[in-house]
Amino acid sequence: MEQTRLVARILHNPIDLGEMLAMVSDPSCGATVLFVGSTRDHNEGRQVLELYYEAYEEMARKEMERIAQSALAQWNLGKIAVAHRLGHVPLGEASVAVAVSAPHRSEAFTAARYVIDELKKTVPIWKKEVFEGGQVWIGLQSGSGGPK
Amino acid sequence: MEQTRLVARILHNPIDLGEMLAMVSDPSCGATVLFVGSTRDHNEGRQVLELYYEAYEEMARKEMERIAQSALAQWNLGKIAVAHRLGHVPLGEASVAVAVSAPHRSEAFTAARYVIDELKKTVPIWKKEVFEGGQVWIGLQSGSGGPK
Amino acid sequence: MTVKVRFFAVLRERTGVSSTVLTFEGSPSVHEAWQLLQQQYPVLGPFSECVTFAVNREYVNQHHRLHDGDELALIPPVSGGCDREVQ
Amino acid sequence: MTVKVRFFAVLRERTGVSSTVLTFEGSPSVHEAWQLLQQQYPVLGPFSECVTFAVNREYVNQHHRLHDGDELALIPPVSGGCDREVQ
Repeated sequence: MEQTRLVARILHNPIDLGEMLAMVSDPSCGATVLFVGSTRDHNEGRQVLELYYEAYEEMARKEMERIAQSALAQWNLGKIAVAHRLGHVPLGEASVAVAVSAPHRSEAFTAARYVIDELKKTVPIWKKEVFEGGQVWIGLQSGSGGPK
Repeated sequence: MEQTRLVARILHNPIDLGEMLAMVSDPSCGATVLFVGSTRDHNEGRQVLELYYEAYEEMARKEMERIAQSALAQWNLGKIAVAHRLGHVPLGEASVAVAVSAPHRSEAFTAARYVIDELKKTVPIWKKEVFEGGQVWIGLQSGSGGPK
Repeated sequence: MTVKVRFFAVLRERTGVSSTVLTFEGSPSVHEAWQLLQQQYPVLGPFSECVTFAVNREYVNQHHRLHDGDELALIPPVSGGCDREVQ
Repeated sequence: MTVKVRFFAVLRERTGVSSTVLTFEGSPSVHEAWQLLQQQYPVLGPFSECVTFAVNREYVNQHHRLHDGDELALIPPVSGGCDREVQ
């Protein structure tokens, strides 16, 4: 059962990165890659005051599981843990994290990159940026550079 | 001064992964990638009983710094922290860790991968594997699959 | 037949509702449901270019046929999109 | 002139020393120092194929000239190598 090798979580409180690493720990795996996406104080040159994340929770969790399953099917991996935080996320804190363990580092890197890229493409989660003089809802994929 | 954006450490006690993440935290960086290499209970089909790491410490630290500098010069990054543990490392514990922060995840992944790959190629650190009936000194690059 | 509709993010804020129920004769397409929703909530109009749809938590296209008890979700762009133009 | 030599890992274990001092007339090459070391420690012989060298913490080749006070390090393979054959 692949299901026992993955954990996908939607959280309403801080992401515990130590717990993410512990969840993918595996005696047969010599490599672990953890990706952490955190809220930035600036986006498109404007000062961000507050950030909120909202999700279609039931579907988001299902999509996160689907992506992790797909990674487990494609590469020789140990375990995958993926978590996204919702609600108000203070600046500088983690909003999303992906942890992947594997016997070899190449697969751990490739799979972690795949999971976060897919997550930002298809998982129904949105971010509201509040800045001086306004607010905007943007998609996850534009998280690094703002909407195109 | 690039020097303030990197930390390279040789440790004789456990690597604190939370501290590694904290060291590269940067308000302008939305992405952090942490790689953790840990000791495995098997290598080349034999049960590993104990693992020791030894280094040419002064040169190893210098090489680690050189590699991190090279990454900072090649990509748009925030900070880099790299640590290697020496001496007896219990099975399943981290022997090496690389943390990289960047404004965008692509650079964070690429640079973390570069640092660990280069580290395993050139940094003078060796591993002694003790197994049932013998022991062998192997290089870091063979850490996942044993010597060729 | 009835279909539950869910609104998220910018669409939830603009319409002021997070869910509603639509009643139809027969088995309408997602496109037909979207036409009806635009009549009920004219603020949705500008989003026609960028909204996507999920039925029972799977992405579908506008030709997908709805059935009694389905949950239709209006998905504003996940990957950046037209929300900027309609700000 | 004198050169400090350092031994690590398998080379340290085989020779039983972690460092020694060599004395030369003139300015020998790394290769000449390695020849002398093999005379003093015959167990080093089988490592000729795979040992590399660092002088003052920089990798060098065997033609590199040593100077008074240099630190010569014998670097057994970092990337796997001939240690298996000489096990």
